Parts: sequence; structure tokens; C-alpha cells
Amino acid sequence: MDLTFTPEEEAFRDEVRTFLSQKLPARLSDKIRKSQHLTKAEMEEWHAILNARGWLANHWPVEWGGTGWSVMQRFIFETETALVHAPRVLPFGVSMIGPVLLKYGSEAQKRRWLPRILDGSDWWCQGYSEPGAGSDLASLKTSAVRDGDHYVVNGQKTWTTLAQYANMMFCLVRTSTEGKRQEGISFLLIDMATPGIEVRPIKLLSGDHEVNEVFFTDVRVPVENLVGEENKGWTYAKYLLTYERTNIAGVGASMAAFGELKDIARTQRRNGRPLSEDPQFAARLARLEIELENMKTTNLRVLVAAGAVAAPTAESSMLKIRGTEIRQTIDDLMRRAAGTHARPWIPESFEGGWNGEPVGPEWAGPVSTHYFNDRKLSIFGGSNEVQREIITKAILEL
Amino acid sequence: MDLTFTPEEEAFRDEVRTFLSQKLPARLSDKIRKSQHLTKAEMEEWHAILNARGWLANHWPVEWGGTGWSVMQRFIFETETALVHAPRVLPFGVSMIGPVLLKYGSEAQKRRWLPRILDGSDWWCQGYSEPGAGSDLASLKTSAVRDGDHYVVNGQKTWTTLAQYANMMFCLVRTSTEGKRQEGISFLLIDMATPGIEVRPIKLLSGDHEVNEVFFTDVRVPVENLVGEENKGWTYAKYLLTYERTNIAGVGASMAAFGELKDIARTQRRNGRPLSEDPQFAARLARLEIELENMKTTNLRVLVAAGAVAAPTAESSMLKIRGTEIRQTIDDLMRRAAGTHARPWIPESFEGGWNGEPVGPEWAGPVSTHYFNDRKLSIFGGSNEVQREIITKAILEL
Amino acid sequence: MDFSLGEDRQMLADSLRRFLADKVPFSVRKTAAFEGAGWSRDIWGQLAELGAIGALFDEGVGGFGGSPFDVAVVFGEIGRGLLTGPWLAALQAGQVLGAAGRTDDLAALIDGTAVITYAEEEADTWFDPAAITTRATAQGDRWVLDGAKTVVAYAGSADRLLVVARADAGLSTFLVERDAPGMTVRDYLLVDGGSAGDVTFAATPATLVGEPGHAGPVIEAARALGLVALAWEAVAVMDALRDQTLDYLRTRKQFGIPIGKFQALQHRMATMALEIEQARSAAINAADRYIGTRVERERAASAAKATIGKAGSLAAEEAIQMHGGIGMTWELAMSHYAKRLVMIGHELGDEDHHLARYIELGHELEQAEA
Amino acid sequence: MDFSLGEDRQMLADSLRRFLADKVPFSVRKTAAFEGAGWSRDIWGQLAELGAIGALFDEGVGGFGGSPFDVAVVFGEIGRGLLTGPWLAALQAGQVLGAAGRTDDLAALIDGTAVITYAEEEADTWFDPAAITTRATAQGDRWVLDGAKTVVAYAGSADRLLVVARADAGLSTFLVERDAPGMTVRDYLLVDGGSAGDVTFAATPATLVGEPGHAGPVIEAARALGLVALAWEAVAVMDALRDQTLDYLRTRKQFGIPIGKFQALQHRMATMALEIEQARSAAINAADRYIGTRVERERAASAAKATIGKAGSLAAEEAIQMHGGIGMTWELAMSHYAKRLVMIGHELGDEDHHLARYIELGHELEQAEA
Repeated sequence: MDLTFTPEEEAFRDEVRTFLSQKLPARLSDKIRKSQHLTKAEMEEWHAILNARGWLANHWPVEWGGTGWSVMQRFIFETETALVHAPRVLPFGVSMIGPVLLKYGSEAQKRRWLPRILDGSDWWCQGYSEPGAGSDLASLKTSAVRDGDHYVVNGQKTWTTLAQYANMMFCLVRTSTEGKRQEGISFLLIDMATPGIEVRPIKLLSGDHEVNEVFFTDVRVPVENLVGEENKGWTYAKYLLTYERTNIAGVGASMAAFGELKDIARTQRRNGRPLSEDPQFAARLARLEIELENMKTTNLRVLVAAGAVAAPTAESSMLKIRGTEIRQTIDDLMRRAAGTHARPWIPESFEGGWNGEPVGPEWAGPVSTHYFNDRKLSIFGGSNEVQREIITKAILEL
Repeated sequence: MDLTFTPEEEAFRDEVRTFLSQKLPARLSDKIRKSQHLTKAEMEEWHAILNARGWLANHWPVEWGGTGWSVMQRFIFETETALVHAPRVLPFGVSMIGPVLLKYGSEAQKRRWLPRILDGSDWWCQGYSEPGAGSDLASLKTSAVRDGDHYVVNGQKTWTTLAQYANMMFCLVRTSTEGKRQEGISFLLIDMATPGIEVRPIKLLSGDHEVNEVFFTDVRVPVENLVGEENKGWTYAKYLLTYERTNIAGVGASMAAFGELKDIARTQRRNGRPLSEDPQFAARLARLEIELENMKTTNLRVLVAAGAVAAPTAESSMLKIRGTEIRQTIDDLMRRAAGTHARPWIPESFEGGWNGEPVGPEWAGPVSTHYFNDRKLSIFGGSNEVQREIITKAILEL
Repeated sequence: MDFSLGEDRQMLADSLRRFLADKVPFSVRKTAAFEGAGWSRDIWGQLAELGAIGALFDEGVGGFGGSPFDVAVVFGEIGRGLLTGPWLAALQAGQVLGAAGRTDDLAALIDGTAVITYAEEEADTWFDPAAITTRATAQGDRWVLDGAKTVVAYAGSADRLLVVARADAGLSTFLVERDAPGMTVRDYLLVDGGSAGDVTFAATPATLVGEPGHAGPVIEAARALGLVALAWEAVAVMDALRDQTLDYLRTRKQFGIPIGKFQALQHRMATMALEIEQARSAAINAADRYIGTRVERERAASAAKATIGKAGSLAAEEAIQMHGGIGMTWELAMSHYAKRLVMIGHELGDEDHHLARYIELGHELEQAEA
Repeated sequence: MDFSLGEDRQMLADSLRRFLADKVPFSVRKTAAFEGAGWSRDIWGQLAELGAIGALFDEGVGGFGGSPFDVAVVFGEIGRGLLTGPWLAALQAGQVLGAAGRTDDLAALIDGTAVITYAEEEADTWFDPAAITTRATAQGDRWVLDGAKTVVAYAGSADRLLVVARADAGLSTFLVERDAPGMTVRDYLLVDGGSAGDVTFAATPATLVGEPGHAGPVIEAARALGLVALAWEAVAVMDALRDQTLDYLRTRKQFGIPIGKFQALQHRMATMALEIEQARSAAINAADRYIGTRVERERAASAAKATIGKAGSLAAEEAIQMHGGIGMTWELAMSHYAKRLVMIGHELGDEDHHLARYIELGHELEQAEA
């Protein structure tokens, strides 16, 4: 039993910290801390900074521009970046299509697409969910019909995160209706500029625009954009869903957010004393802190057990459930801490450059939108119900 | 909207209170308050006192010795008796087999058995559950084979409450294995003195002996002890399960127990102040009190909606779930209030006449056995899972 | 014992429900709630004609209702229709006006000609009137106010403000005209629709309402009635969430069957339904005990707010979760019901505030009994 | 980072596990736990030979372990086997003896020849040593004790008692022989098996252990290690409950299928499994932080106790509920695991006590950092 970092890991952590203190623009971290929206350019800026250091796709093989980091190094990196409110690395290119191409793509596909992920030439989005196929992904209907050296795609995707910025989509399509539903699915790379694609925004209950519907009408996709074999897409899709979950609990981000919450509870006064001394709030805060401390260790245990191979484990379903619950509880306490000042809604204030006067304490401005927006955490990316099903089968063997 | 009792109901409540103050032996209520076990004779004593007043089978028709009370009168009676720690009326005769005979019994059966319930000649027990058939009652296997003017019964019943005191059992038996499982069940009245019956105690985790296994080996039961028609027993069994649920939430008993808990919290000191001023305990207590106040009204709403007919309603499943949860929470806080003194276990002290010195405060003696014993509340009598199924189908229509 | 609303109230409920269903379908509501000042004065006027405002007040002061169960009916329908507008503020302001015998002002409120909002909360009061710092100073037979109020309902579109301020004699109430000199209003929308504003006073002329220094018990009672109103509104919102979620569970299919057939969701829905029934009982209790001793009234009001706070979070979060992605969208009415429910938790004190208050009042009760 | 026990500890764990499985199957345990003094001194002696007691103490004082993870291993196996006996008391008493350099007494404890229990709690102390009232009076170079201790583990079958008492100089620790004059012991069984006793002292001769007035920090540290022990025991009990419940869910059929196929139960089991993993992490943290500053050590210990209190209630209640009727029976091992788990909640301070303490220590930490 040893819960300390090795000297090498300590040195690595210092290296990450130094890098962050030198290279992370305060302009960006300020926005993150204030829950303001990053622009497309700002997200790309951070990717470029990481790529310049060679740390963007840190879990890729070294020969393709990865780092060769251990699981523990990746955990340290993710935690340290979150703690200083660095933007998160968008997963669509680096953590989703990248690993699929690395494992299943042709040599030509790797050479063509992987460098463009690193240098920011492509912004990928994920074409998985459809209106009738959420948790039941295999029931998807968007069709691709072979026509000479093209596929002709018709149908609709939904919940497509940041599709408004994307120029490429990796997309599950149905190429056969025979046999089991899973056996007729293929994995296509689609240029979003192709005629026949329309992206429509979906406004979230919080007022945010993050996700979209994407409609396909006779969209012609070159056959060379098929990944792997026709009708084998399900295998690649599943690989993507279970890959790269070292950060699934979001412990670093929760630690950072909890730190903010604790500061607020110390300074915000209620009934003449700090909120942190209100018995019920103090108890909520303490239970949350204990849960988070436990989660940190649970997360590390799973990582160490997974070892150098970073094998996806069913245990990550536990991390997903409790990790999102913790984050949602932080949001919940933030909103409770704001009292009546959780009610005003000034969407302009969520954008950079807003110079208005806040209503109530500045931190209170985004608490409610944040609370509502983060309800998505337990829904998207495999709902917590789906995670419980995974635990049931893989761990409990029921 | 009017949450007050009518003058007639007020007068009735006073009448019940007067009766209780005059007729309830302090010897019995003291034992109930101290969570001591009543002897068989003591339970019979209380039945006789009620019967002398004509209040034992208060929901039976007047012509068979009932009272003609309204649902509200019965609620008042049940609440008032619980509040002064009167013994509960055992349901097996009065509320279980009685109503079945009233609805489905022959005239001869009514004349024979009903008076014996009232005068205490018979102590009934319920032969429903079997080792393989709990919530799935219809899968029962105990068989009854017709042989002349007798049925010959073989098999086993379990969880038979107070069978150690009973001289009669109403019993579900399988008389046919054809058709649907429910269609081969019959309803028999069995004299416990018949050769071939063996009663074995089941010791509960709390150490209490309340339930039993009952084994039948070639037990001969006269054909006239069949209730209704052969193979129609399922109908009668279901009627019994849904009948007479005005007291299913146990609000009166919970009010009485909560009163005790509140007194304890006021007097028991922890860290130099009363437990009722410990912030976390006070919060637990307040949440419980609010829940109980809400439950009182929910219970009354269901009763008033049910009206004079006392129709069983699916809403009583809600009462069962929350009522038992409240009672279990009271038990839980009692044990927490006792701290280290929840640990000693002196079974002798649960019997009347024990003159030993208690360890810690006297009330602390039975808190843990009570807590463990009352886990049964959410299991027996239709588990809370079964109640949720009923809500799902009958109220939610899912 | 009778848990029906009674014929008159049922008629009022039916007429409000029909009106809102016809005139304020959800698409209209949603637009109104997030544009301009976040409400429709036109609808307000029509509801005034239907008696919705008058029902909040006693006949003795010019209303035609005023029992807590009348308030319950109106706010139940507001909740069901998810209507925005200064309903709660009008209820509290009107109670204060009525208690002071200002029947002319109240008449204008009731017939819809004057919108009078209610300004009690300040940035640091946290629903404790003892912490109010806005000053009222007598200048001859006139009064002026200095100070600031926060999140005042519809401050920008009200005609007058009923303001709670501290005079030398203690807490007092005042009417301030919307265009009074020295007053600034900064308006903003609210998360769940509608609007509010931060208001500042600098030597702002004000008209005293009632006796100076005697406002404490009046505003406490008005708040208790406000809590009854919010409790009934919340229960109606929860009913809507439950029904919308059940509809969704019955129709939405995954793996070829309606997701309502999944037992884990069924059991969670059963729990949600049970919590809603308990919340309804709490709302009934709060209305019933309003006519009682102060401690009974306040205890039941705090019990109701603590109950709907807890049940409301559960119902809102479960409704969104069970809807999945679609539950996250602005498009769906459900998500707005969920937002309203959570935001009710932030009005007039939250769950923890009222649990603490319930405990405190319990100690008072015991001391009184001892 | 390494979450394995390491080779030596794994060997110890394996040998204890084999011994308990062979020599103390559940039927033997159950009989021993509820007869006589509720434990078997014979088994105790054999386990002492296997090194189970020595593993609790540092080599410097004659043990062959003493790290919090050694303690963890021993108590994990005790939990798994649901073993009764004065383990926790020996751990706490031994820590005090070790700190005072009483290696002879400790040696007798370690080799099993002397059973030394630990008497700190009084009827009104509620786990707060500051409230201890048992008096220690110096008479020349001798000491006598006056007062009473409650629920002292195995008081009736111990050879000696390590007693915490208040001298003029402050809290001090003493050894008292079982047959010392003026001492009475009233023995009783415990709800989860085993026994304890109420002890009174009247001018009872006692031997001072350590310096008078310096016991505070020593008994606090001993308690923190006791909390580590209980946390690991509780996690092992929870593991057993989970596995027993999973077995039952897989085999028990209703409506023709194993009840483990019912989704509502599956999702609840997933939650229970998750809570247990979090509790395991809390137990690991408590052991890890034991070697740290006082505040770190005490915070992690209280966090662990609060965690296992909450998770323990859930695991015990869910295990019983999912077993249904059979889960209510004395016959089934499961019900005894459930009882042990709930009763661990009553040892060394409950969930609420440790949550409050965690909050208090947090304030201390902030003041120290500020």
C-alpha cells in the first residue's frame, strides 16, 4: 500500500504545473472559472498550445504524435489542468476518432487524418445518436447506399455536440438491414461541407447552444472514407465508447469546482455567519468533500488496476456514476449557496467581454444555468442507467 | 376543504378515550411502551376487553357483531388505541378470515366460526407463504387431495405468524395442477390439532420468536372446511390481501413512537446539550416529524376518498411504503439516540416481570432488537417492492 | 373531514384552467416568459376580470375570497399553466395593504388597473426581516427611503412598489410610485422566465402603509400565505412533471419496448409519485394551519416549504433524467416546468432555511407549552 | 502508487483466512458469539500464535507489524469471519501500553497469555474524553480509582483493564487487575454477539501507565487507529453482505426467474456495490493518513467512520430487504453480518458524531492554514 507519487511522477507533476503556469492564458482560465463560454477560436488556441508541447493527444502512440505517458501520468495531467481551470481537450478528434483510426483505420486514413487532428485542421463531431436511438444505439436508421465509388447518406443525427464548429463527422450509418441490427452498421467519415448536410441548433433548457441536429439528404461520401469493413461499424463504435476513460470521473474538475464552492461558503454570509457554519450547509459540504476524497482514491485504484494498458474496465461505470453525481452535487450546492441570487438570468454575462454589473455576488451569475446544463452529465455519454446495466452484467454478474 | 373532525367524530373520539382510560390495563400498555413481549393470555385479555364493549371486530357488519363504524371512526379508534400504547388487535381472525367468511363462507361456516373469533375460542393463523412462494404466492405447492369426505393435505407453510398459539389455520392449498397456476388453489380451514401437523419456530435475527414453519403430513381436513368452491381459493386469497387497510400506514403507532422519541431527544444529553439540539440529530428529527405530519394527511385523504365503503385502493400501497419507512426511521433514530447503549442485548428484559437493572437509560434496552425486528415491516404483508409494482400498474399505468 | 375544494373554488379553478388552456398555450407562455419583461399584462388583466386576483383577498377588504384555500386554487392553476407574472408579489403586497385598510390601493390591484409589487429582500437579508437595512426617514408628515432591494419581482413593469423598510420605530411598510424621484430599477430576466429587478432608493418619497414599526407580524403572515401559494404552485408543477414523464415513458421505446416497462424506472416513478402526494399533503396542511396560532401557522408553512424543496428537487431531476436527452431541451415544456420547480426553491427561503426554522419554532412551541 | 497489501501482509491475511475458514466456520462462530462470554479464548490463543495480535503492534514495542495497513489486514479478516473477541479493545489498550513503554504487559497481550481490555467510555461521555469523570487519586506512590465505565468490551473475561481516568494532572491511563478490590463488573451479551460489561470502581487500586495528565494525545491516536480497524472490518462485512446477497439473487427464483433478473434490484445492487467501493477507499485513506499530522489523521478517521456509517446502514438494510423473509432469520449468516455492520456504527462514535467532528477539524485546519 502506497498512495504517494513516485519521485518521477512528482517531477512530472511539477513539469505540468510549470507548463500550465507559463502557457495557459489567464484569459482562458478566467472564462472557465466564471463559467463563461469559450469561442471556437479559444478552444483551438488551447489545442494549439498543447500540440506545440506535444501533449495534445497524450494517449496516442509516440510514432503518431502521442506521449507514451503512463496511466498515472495522464491522470496527473488531467487533474492538474483541471485544477487551474484550463479548458478541457475536446474529445471528438483526439480521444474518439483518433483511437478508432489508430486501431481500425487504413494506413492511408491514418496518414491523412491523424496529423490534421493534431494541427487543428479538422474539427470532428460524433454522428452516433438519432432521434429514435439513444441508449439503444443499434436501432439507428440513417442509411448509406453504395452508388459507384460513393455512399449516398440519408437520415438524421441528433445531440451532435459542437457540430456547429465541425468540418468533419465520424458517423454510424446503416448499410444493411439483414441479420442482427448490429451487423448492418458501417463507420463513415463525412465532410460537413458536402452538399445535402444541414446543421440545426438544439437549444438546451439552460439556454446554451452546445448540441445540434444534423440532417442528411442524398449526401455523397467517397468510399475511401469508410473505416474498416462495411457492416462492421458496430465493433469500432463500441471500441470508441469504452476507450479512454481515465478521466471519466472528472475528479480534477470536481476538485477545482469544490475548491471554489468552499471558498464561497467561507465568505458568503447567511444569517450573520458564514455559510460554512450553517449546520445543514456545513453537513452537505462535509458529505460532499468526503465523497470526493473517497472518489479520488477509488479513481486511483481503478487506474492502477488497469495498469499501463489503460484497458477499459467495467469499474469505469462506477466512476462515471459517482463522478457525475459528485459534480452535480457541487452544482446543486453552488445554486443553494446563491439563495435568491440564483434566479436572475443574464445570458450576455456568460460570454467573454461582458462588462455589466453582476446581480448579487459575481459567482452567483451562472450557478443555475450550470446546474441545469450539468444535468446532461448523467444522461449523455452513456446515461447513468446504462452504466448501472453495465455494472449489473460485468461486475455483479446478475 | 375541512380537516377537522365533525362534532360526532369528536364525541366518538372522547368515547374511545374514556373507554381506554377506564379499560386498558396499565400492565399491558406499560409492556407495549417498553417493547416487552405480550404473553398469549395478555393478548387474549385485550381481545376480551374489546369484545365486551362490542368493538373487537369493528369493521364487521352489525348483524355479525360488528359496529357499523365509518372509515373515519375506525381511523380514530386505531389512532387513539395506538397513542396510549394499547396492544394491537391481532388481524388473523378479525381482519383476515372473518371478512373472507363473511363474503365467501357458507351460512353454516359463518355461524360456526365467526362467534368463536369474537369470544376468543379460536386463535387463527395464516397459511399462505411457502418456502418457494413468497411474493409469488401463486406458485404454492402444498397439496390437498380429495379422499371421501376429507382432503388430505401434504406440504409446508412458512412465516406463519404466532402459529405457536393458534388452534386454527386458514390455508391455501393446491387442489389442481391443471390450467393457470391461480386456478388450482383452494381455501381450507384446518384444525391445528389434527394429526400430522408440526409447528417449528423460526428465530428472527433479533432473537424474537414470532413466526413459524408448519409442516403437513397426510393431514385429514373435513370437506365442510372448504371455503367457497374448490379451485377458487385464489379469489378469496386476494380479497383478504386487499381488505381492511385503513390502518396500513400505522400512523397512530408511529405517532406514539415518535412522541417517545421526541421525549428521549429532549432529555438524553450528548456533548453537554440535549440531543434535540444536536444539529444533525435535530434535522433528522424534524424531517421525520414533517414526513409523519404529511403522512397523517395523506392517510386521511385516502380514507376520505375511499368513503364509507372502505374499498381497498391502490393508494394504500403508497401508505404501506411510506408508513413502514417512517416507522423504520423512528426505530433508526431511537437506536442512534442510544449511542453505545444500543449494543447490550438482554433478552430477559423484553419479558414482563424482569426486575434487572437496565444498562444505560431504560428505553435503550430494546432499541436495537426493535430496529432489526421492524425490518420485517417492509418485507412481510406484501413487500415494499410488491407495493411499488402495484403502484406502477394501478396508479401510474406503466 | 373534506378534502374537496368545494363548489365555488372548483368553479374558479375550472374557469382559470379553461382560460389558460385556451389563451395561454405553452408556446405563448414560453415566448411571453422570456421576452420583454417576461409576462403579459394583457393576460393579467383578463385574469383579473375572471377574479383570479380578487380571490386572493378577503371580502372585508374588497376581495372575494382570501381563504388560504382560495389562494391555493389560484396558485395551483398558475403552476399548472406555468404562468409568469407578479402573482406572489401581488399576494404579499395586497395582504399588507389589506391589513392596513388601504382598500383603494387594493381595489386597483384586484381589478388589474395597478400592478403593485413587493420589495422586502435585500442582498444580505436571506429572508430574515431583522436584517433589513433600507431606511425610512420621516420628514414632517412625509417619508423618504434610502437603501436597496434585490430581485424584486417585476420591478421594472410594476406601477407601484410595496416596500419594507426600517424606521426609527421599527419595520414599516411603504408605497412607492414607479416614477418616484431617487429610485433606480435595474431589470433582468429570470432563469425560469419572468423578470425581476434590483431597486435603489435615494431620498425617495414614499407613502406610509399602516403604523410605523408594526409591520413585523403583518409581513410574516403575508410571507406564510406566500409559502402556502408557492407550495400549491409547486405541487401543480410536480403533477405536470409526473404526467409528462409518464406520457413519455409510455410512448418512448428503446430496445423495442416502451421505456416505462423498465422496472428500475417504474420503481423510481412510484417513489416520485409518493413524494408528490406527501408534498400535496404538506401544502394542504400549510393552508389548513394558516388559520391557527402563529407558531402553528409558521411551522406548517416551513414544513411545506421544506417538503416541496426536497420533493421538488427530486421531481425536477428525475423528470429530466427519465426523459434523457430530450429532457435537456428548451423546446420541451417539461424542462421549463423543471426549471420553475427548482427556482421555487429559491423563493421565500430554501429547504434548509425552512428546516432550521421549523426546528427553531419547535423549540418555541415547547417552551410555550412548558 | 500501489494498492496491493504487499507480500507479507497478504501472507498474514491468507493464513488468518484459512484458519478462520477451517476452525471457525459460521456455525461455530454463531454458537460462540451468543454463549457464555460470547467469544472463544481458545481461538484467541491460536490466532495469537498465528501473529494476529502481534501484527497490531510495532516492532519497537515487541510486535511484528503495527502499520495501519497491518491493522487493516487483521480487522479485515475478523470482519470476513465475523469473529467476536476483544480485538478492538486489545488494539487500543496495546497502543497505550506501547506508547508508555510497558513492553512486558504488551508482550503478554501479544502472545495471548493476558487479555487486556480497554475502558474509556462512560454513560455520559459520548466519545468525548473531556467528559470523563472517573477519578484517579494518588495515595503515596499508589493510585486508586473511583467511578464507572460502561459497555467495556469483554470486561467479564479480561485479565486486566486499561482504564482512562482523570487525575489532578489531567487524563491518565491505568492498569487494573480483574480481581482488584472495589471493582464490580456486570456482564451482558451484545446484540451482534460477544459481550461487554459495566464496571464500577470504588477505591480500586490501579497501576499508572505513562505520565499522569499526558494521556489525551495517546488515547486520541489509539482511537484513530481503532477507527481504521473498524473501517476495514466494516468493509469486509459489507463485501460479505454483497456477495451473499448476489448469491441469493442469482439462485432465488420468483415468477419462474431468478430475482436477480429484476432490474429494480439490479440497479439497487449496483448502488450498493458502488457505496462499498467508496467505503473501501475511505478505509484506505484513513490508514494512509494515520501517518500524518494530527488533523489529517483525525479528519481521515472521521471521514471513514462517517462513510462506513452511511454505507453500512444502506448495505445492511438492503441486504436484508433483498433477501426478504429469509433475511430476517437468525439461521442465516447474512443477518448476523448485517447486525455486526449496524453495531459497528455504535462503536467509537456514530456517523453524525464523526461528520460533526470532520466539520470541526476542518475549521481547525483552516485556522491553522490562515
